[in-house]
Amino acid sequence: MTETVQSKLTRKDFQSDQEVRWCPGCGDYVILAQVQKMMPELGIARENIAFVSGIGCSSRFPYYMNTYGFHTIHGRAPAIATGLKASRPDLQVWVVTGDGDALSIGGNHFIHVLRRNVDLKILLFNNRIYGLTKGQASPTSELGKKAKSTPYGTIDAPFNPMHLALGAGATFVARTSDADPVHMTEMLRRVAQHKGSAFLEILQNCVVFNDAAFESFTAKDMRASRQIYLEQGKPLVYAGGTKGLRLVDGHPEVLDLASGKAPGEPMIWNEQAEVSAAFALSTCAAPDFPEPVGVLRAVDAPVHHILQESQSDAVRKKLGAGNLAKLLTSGDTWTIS
Amino acid sequence: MTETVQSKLTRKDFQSDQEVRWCPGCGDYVILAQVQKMMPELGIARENIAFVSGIGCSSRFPYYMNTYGFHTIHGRAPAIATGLKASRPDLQVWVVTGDGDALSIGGNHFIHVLRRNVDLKILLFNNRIYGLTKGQASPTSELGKKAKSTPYGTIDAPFNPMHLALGAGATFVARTSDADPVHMTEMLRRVAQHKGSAFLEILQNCVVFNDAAFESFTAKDMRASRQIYLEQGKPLVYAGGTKGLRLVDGHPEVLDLASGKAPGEPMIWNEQAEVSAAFALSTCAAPDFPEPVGVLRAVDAPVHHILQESQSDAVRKKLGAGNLAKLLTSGDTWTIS
Amino acid sequence: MESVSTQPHHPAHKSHELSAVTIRFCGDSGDGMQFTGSEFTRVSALAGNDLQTLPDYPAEIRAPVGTLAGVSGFQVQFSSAPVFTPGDAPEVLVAMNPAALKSNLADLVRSGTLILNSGAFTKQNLDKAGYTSNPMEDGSLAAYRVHAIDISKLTATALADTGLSAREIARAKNMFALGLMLWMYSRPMEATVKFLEQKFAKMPDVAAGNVKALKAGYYFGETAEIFTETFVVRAAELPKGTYRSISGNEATALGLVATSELSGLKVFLGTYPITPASDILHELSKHRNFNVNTFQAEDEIAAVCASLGASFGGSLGVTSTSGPGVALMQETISLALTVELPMLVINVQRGGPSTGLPTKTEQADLLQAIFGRNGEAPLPVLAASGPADCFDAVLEAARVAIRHMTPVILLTDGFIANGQEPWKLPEAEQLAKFAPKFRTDPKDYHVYERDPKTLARAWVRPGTPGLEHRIGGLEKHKLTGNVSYDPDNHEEMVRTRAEKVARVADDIAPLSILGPKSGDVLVLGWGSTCGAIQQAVQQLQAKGHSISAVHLRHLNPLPKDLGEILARFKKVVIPELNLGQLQMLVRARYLVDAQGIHKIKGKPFRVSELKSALEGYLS
Amino acid sequence: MESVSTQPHHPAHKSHELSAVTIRFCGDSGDGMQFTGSEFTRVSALAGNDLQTLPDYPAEIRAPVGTLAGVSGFQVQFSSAPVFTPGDAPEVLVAMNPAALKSNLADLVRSGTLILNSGAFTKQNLDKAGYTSNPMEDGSLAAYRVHAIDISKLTATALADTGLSAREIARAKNMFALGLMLWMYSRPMEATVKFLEQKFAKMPDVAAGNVKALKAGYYFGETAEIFTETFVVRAAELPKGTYRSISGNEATALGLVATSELSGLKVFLGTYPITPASDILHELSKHRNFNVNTFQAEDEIAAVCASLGASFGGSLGVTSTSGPGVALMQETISLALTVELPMLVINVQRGGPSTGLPTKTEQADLLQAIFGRNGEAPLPVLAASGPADCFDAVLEAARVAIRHMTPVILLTDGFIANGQEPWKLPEAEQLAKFAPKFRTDPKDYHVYERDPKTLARAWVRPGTPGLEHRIGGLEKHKLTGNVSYDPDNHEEMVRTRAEKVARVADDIAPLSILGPKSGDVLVLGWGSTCGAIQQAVQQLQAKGHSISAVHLRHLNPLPKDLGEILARFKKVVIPELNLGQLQMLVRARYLVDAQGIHKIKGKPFRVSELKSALEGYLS
Ligand SMILES: Cc1ncc(C[n+]2csc(CCOP(=O)(O)OP(=O)(O)O)c2C)c(N)n1
Ligand SMILES: Cc1ncc(C[n+]2csc(CCOP(=O)(O)OP(=O)(O)O)c2C)c(N)n1
Ligand code: SF4
Ligand code: SF4
Ligand SMILES: [Mg+2]
Ligand SMILES: [Mg+2]
Repeated sequence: MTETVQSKLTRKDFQSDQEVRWCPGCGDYVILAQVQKMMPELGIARENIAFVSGIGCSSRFPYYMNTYGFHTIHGRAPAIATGLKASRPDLQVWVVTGDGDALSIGGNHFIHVLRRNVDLKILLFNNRIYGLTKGQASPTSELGKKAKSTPYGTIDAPFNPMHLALGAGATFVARTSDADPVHMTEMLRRVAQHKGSAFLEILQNCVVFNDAAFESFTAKDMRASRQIYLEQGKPLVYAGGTKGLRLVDGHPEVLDLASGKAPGEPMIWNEQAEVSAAFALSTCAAPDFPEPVGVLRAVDAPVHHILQESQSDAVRKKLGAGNLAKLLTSGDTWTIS
Repeated sequence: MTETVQSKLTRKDFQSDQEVRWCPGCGDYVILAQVQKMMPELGIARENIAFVSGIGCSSRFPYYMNTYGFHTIHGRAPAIATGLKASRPDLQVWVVTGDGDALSIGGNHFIHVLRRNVDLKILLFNNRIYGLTKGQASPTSELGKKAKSTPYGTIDAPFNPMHLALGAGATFVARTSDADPVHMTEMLRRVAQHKGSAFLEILQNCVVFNDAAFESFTAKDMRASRQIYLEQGKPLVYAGGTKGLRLVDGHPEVLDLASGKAPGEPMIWNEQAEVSAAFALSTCAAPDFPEPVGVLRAVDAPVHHILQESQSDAVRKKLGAGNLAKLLTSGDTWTIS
Repeated sequence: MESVSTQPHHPAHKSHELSAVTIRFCGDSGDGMQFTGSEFTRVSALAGNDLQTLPDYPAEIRAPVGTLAGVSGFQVQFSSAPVFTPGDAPEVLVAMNPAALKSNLADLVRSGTLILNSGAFTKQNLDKAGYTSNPMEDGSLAAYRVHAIDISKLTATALADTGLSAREIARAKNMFALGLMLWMYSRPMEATVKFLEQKFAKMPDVAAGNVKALKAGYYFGETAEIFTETFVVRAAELPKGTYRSISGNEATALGLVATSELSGLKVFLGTYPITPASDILHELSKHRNFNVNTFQAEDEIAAVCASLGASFGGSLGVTSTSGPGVALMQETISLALTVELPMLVINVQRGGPSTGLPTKTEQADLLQAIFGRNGEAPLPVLAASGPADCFDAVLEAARVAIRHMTPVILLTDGFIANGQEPWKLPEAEQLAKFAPKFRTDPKDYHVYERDPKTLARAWVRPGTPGLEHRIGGLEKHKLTGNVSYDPDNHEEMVRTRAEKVARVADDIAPLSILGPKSGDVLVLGWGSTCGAIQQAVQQLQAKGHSISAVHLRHLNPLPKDLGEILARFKKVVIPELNLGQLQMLVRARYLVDAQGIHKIKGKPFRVSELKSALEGYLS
Repeated sequence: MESVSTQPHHPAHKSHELSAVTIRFCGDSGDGMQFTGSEFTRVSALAGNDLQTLPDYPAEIRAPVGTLAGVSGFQVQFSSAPVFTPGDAPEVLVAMNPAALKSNLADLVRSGTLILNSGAFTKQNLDKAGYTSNPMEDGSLAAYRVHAIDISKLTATALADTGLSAREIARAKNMFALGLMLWMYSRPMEATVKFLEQKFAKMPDVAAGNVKALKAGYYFGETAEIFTETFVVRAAELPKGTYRSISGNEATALGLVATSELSGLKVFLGTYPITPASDILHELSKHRNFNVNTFQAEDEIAAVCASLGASFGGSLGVTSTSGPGVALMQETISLALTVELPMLVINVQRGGPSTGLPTKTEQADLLQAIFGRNGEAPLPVLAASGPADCFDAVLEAARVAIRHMTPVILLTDGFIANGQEPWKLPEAEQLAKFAPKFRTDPKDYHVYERDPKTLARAWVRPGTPGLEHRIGGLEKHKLTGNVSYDPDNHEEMVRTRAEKVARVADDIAPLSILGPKSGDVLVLGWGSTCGAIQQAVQQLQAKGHSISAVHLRHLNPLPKDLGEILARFKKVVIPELNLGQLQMLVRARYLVDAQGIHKIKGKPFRVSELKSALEGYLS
């Protein structure tokens, strides 16, 4: 590996020379800032990091990171990143994508990367709209949403990105929002640390086409009561401890701990448990439930490139290192002299 | 609708004149037979039924059904069927697909059809292998599977199709196997009755490339002890009532009811409950758990073509029936005379 | 071109009559230039001018205010004579900030009029635009008639007491500019006032503010001593009829509505948003009271698949996209042509390759349309030649698809998709119907039995009793449609599919030639270059040159009389916004040494550049 | 062709020496005909014959036993002289059941030898094959030398006491047939015995049974009085060297291994199974002890994307597929060419359009390769001309990709992918290396700065400090690579990309002409038709005709000397397994009235049909 004075890297080192071109007030700025701030902590040289994105406002991200970067085509970033990681396990590979990019056109690659547990750090900027193409409904837009393409409201029920990721077998699933940079930074750290596919849904505000989509629960004064922070080993409580959650026959149930009207024991959160509880928690949604943020799942499982490398090693051990002359003359040969 | 003496339709009426061309002993024969047997029960005229498939051994299915049929391209059947159903809500549309067709190349359409709740009857023939292309690993092949494309074993973890479907928001998910035609017929009936996307995973034996893949739990003498039949309103018990299942903190737990070593109250199965329990049940897999068969989820939710039609109606009510002359001359016009 | 006259209602100023004017409005993306330009256009159209427009907005992302990347422009040529293009170069440039000036000045004709919002020429904005000195002061604009007006401040002053926020006031300055231009071209304000009141009906304050800004601009022109003249561009002598101004994407959507009415079929648009095609979806989705349905799929593959599924169901499946989307659709288009179902694929071309230049125009997807599939996979390819022509082109493409039971690709492009022109409305009742005859008779039905004339197979609607059948992508028996691996059958089917598409040419109307039927140079064109080519050729003809032009609607198959026409000219020149795609087809087919004029700049041809390039081929 | 000689070890029979023989084995899919044919081929190769094979299996599904749809065939021509094709028509047909007879008889030469497994000619099987009377009895085979042998029964009898099941015994009857043929062509049995013992090492009973059947067939030939003659086909006078028999897909995979060794790069094959390309994956995945990696993606889009990702990472990304897969890949290929990274796309062509005829061969994806992308999106296209040539073609394609920093499409087809021929092994040490020079120097690095000769940009491996950079699919500045919407820059980039690909022609070796350098007819070919064309042309030359042939490896760009060569012939004829794709390119480029010979039957050309078609062009 290259000799770099990594400890001296600062946020600035991760800023490219390109002017940032999102709309003023776009949530993407907050995410970019947090990523650039967090990167130096990782102690990884800039040249060993690559950002791969698809197409969308969010996907302009790599241009602004002073690392290796690839702004690819719509929906394909996970597939391109898979090849990059498989051929270069030494790189840390990040994928930046939008709700349309990842879940609409790119849905197949998204689920396959997760099932294979390819070691990618996937940041999904979910603004529940197509930003770049100016305001069509996305697969996370709520049923009935009126958008440019659906003047009478969309008739397509949305995906829950956490559901989909868990259903695909994701080993790491977390959620945060652009309204809470401190929490986001913590989640970014966790993403960077995870071995295998790490999926982070970031609720991101598109000021132009879907302003305030998450405000009802991400606004500073709403967070405590409308969000539940999942924290490893801690009880599932929110609203200043006045409310809690438990699972009954697999389904979440709100506990009213203060008034005692709905008493019970809040569940102790375990992000390393089998997948069902994470799935159950991810069904929680406003207004009946608090919206979950934090780490829903973080389990160790065989990682794609590690399996691949150990398989190659095993084959080499068995067959000996490749020898072209030997290979060509293997099998039935005859000689004419 | 057309005047047909539907009550007189028989199994034979659903057999086309094409010779069936699967390998002798292939599980596909059993499925074809059950579908042809069940169809007359529905009381739907042949001409109002369409089978759409992708590419694969399984996807030859439409050729053998004497209904309207479309053998399309690899992975795209759900998308083509979506257009068919959206433009012809009066038809009953079935999709026949394989594990590669639906979950590999067709994964994106598969999940989107489910989230939209398009009224399609989807039969996934899961043989955990690519049959038609002669034996490569599929997305449901178990980790480590040695197949033609993976002589040293696949390093890709498989999908659980039920997980994926539930994660995508499926309103109906069920499972059966070609080893149990009676149960299959019951499931086919349920599929036909469901309003919205109905997804049935059929464990299907590929005698040539993946023989006996499911035998350990689908074989006649194994079924009772290694499968759990999910039945609406009944307790989750198996092995002749000696074992049961319940959910603890969202996760399934085996109850040993006979010996009393692991006592407890088996859960009462409710296919109409919120999705989490179904998801939890679908994590059950041999050898630690019984394999679930039956209906995992069956809930009523807005159906795509019904939303669409009522939207069209509403627009017509609001704007009046379309009038071309009026439309063309709408907006700012001026006249030169 | 310019003749002095007097205008009774503007006594204080001389009023010149002009036959044609090209104006460009430019400013920051946030300055509302598209809106300003469109409204100016609308008023000109209502005044009876012929016109064409060329919106030119930046990449899809809003760049930081004041930067070069964020400049948005809208050009319109309006005239009392027929107009073929949005004008080569503006004679009037309205620049709302330094960045807009910088990136547009080069296009302004020498001695052209430059209207600058001097209030935006701050140090900061000059820096952002990369100016080291203020062009208003450094003499670099000496060649133009410069009018520096502090539009920002004038607007702010005018709206000071409206109670509008500073931001709202700042946004109203485009109305000041519009007012000024309306005055300058002797236009009434009423239509705009009404429009603003409607648009901001829910925000009466904003409406009033905008109207106030508009009037401030108008009266500023009338009052201030800066401008000594106004202009009049009289109504064009267009053919009699009712007109509206229309963009290509709107015309395409209306063509689809008309298709459904004329064919009696449900039109099902399965599509996925992509620049510059998305507006077709946006427009069509409004008209759900007609027998049309729109479906935003998960991707282009699903979009075209859903439309093929709809066609299988007896509707007309349509999809709209741009080049990268077509790439994804080809496998399904290939299926459509082998199962022989009608379908319409509309490609609004943009700059390529790959993501390329999404907001810019190009004609480089022709060969992709004709050859971009595996195997011998022929299908008809048509192109629209202008914004309004998109309507007719859609009808023609749909007619071909239905009559010949085949998918058809229709090419338009970003230029005509977004550009506007007056459209003489057709009489709805006089549009020819083209309802398909669905087969319902089960007797002797064979899935691939063909009409002896067109070679089209019969279309059967699922739901028809006794005609249950199966189709698919494997090669099929020439009569029964059952899967067939027979070698001779395959060759026959390949040749039959080719012949079927070739026979589309049987119905193509004879080509019309602009100019003499033989001569030195034939200019052959297709698609959106029509206006520029025709104007250039007419100008050269007026100079006495032996030059004619033919414009193609049908690119595959080529019209039957084309070869014979080509042979009557000494030289064939093919201008294209690509590196020579039609040129290659013509050379291969007719062995004619056709030459090309190529421009690949994301912009349409200018008449002047075409003219000078063509002059090179004239003795 | 036939000369009588005596063979010492077969005293009982006359032994004729033949220069070339074409045999076809055919039977039910379950009869093991591919295995039988391959083994016969292997033994012939070991005996030093030159040869080519043509497997012909049915669609991918196993049809019910005994039906026409289930017939599988394997043809091999082996010879003491150079062999260019698998033979036009078999002189010997081994038919294991009525269906096989029915679907293959038409190909057998008149007076050819017909060996029938009479035991399979039951009423039921005759019915399944659609025979109304038994051809063995109704005189319909009178034109042939028929040998009806109850192979089923003879095998059953021979293996009666082996303890094998009835099914295992039935399956061994192909070994009886093989034994008989080995005897007939004076081949030793040892190699086959050894092979069977290895193959069934884990089932010694089965091995022994198969060996027994083999010997039974062999000794039946020797003993029975049915056959009066055996034949000898001597070793061919091939160039000195070590040989092995190889199929095109195997050679492709070995070419990829060699690419990795010669370039020093990791070869990353991202692919998705598809007939007839899957075997490339199957073969390459065995060689993981080399610096190669295989990845079965979720679809073709992901396959090509992963390989592009690998190329971005500094490996050589490769993908293998067939036409429908290429259709899905074009959007990503377009990205690859605009970011200018090397990548190899291998298209093993099959019958189209759409799903078409997956197991049959065709050359109809050439224009898809060259033109099938949106925008002006040029890339080099190469083709392999035979099974063994796939190895060289892969090396050449990889060399071009790396040297010119571009994706390259390599075309092979089902015929050469599955067909086998002897391959004179190259000396591994003498293969030229072509390691890329990755840039590591950060000084003055500009992402799109170009090598002045090739116009290739520098390749930078992520991980290199100081060279961090971003690339993407939007149009980019010609030097910095930053996103650029500048019109002139776009045109320059479009032209530069075209010129870069055109310059690949600078390195193409001069074309070699088979025959005189000028004359009446030039036959121009590409791809898998090479053998048939060369043989046909040589035969016509031997008859004294003025005819020559040129075969192209490079289809885009075309070699620089091609135009000049074409001009030296009165007529140019282009035989293709399509409707005239190279023909169109040649006509457009050189304005030569090139004619075409077209066959679209899912089968390669026969020498005889080519010859007679070419005769039509000779005076
Ligand atoms: C093949 C293809 N289809 C469509 C497009 C147009 N397109 C670009 S981005 C986008 C969606 C953007 O939405 P999202 O992924 O949510 O990103 P956001 O802009 O909201 O960050 C679309 C449809 C494209 N570039 N390529
Ligand atoms: C675009 C495309 N890619 C690949 C193929 C080849 N192909 C046909 S079927 C198939 C997989 C079949 O597996 P599955 O869906 O599990 O069906 P099964 O044959 O097992 O029933 C593949 C890879 C194809 N026909 N088209
Ligand atoms: S359109 Fe929305 S998502 Fe895109 S940059 Fe603007 S605010 Fe951000
Ligand atoms: S290959 Fe397998 S799945 Fe296909 S027909 Fe044969 S047994 Fe059935
Ligand atoms: Mg979005
Ligand atoms: Mg399968």
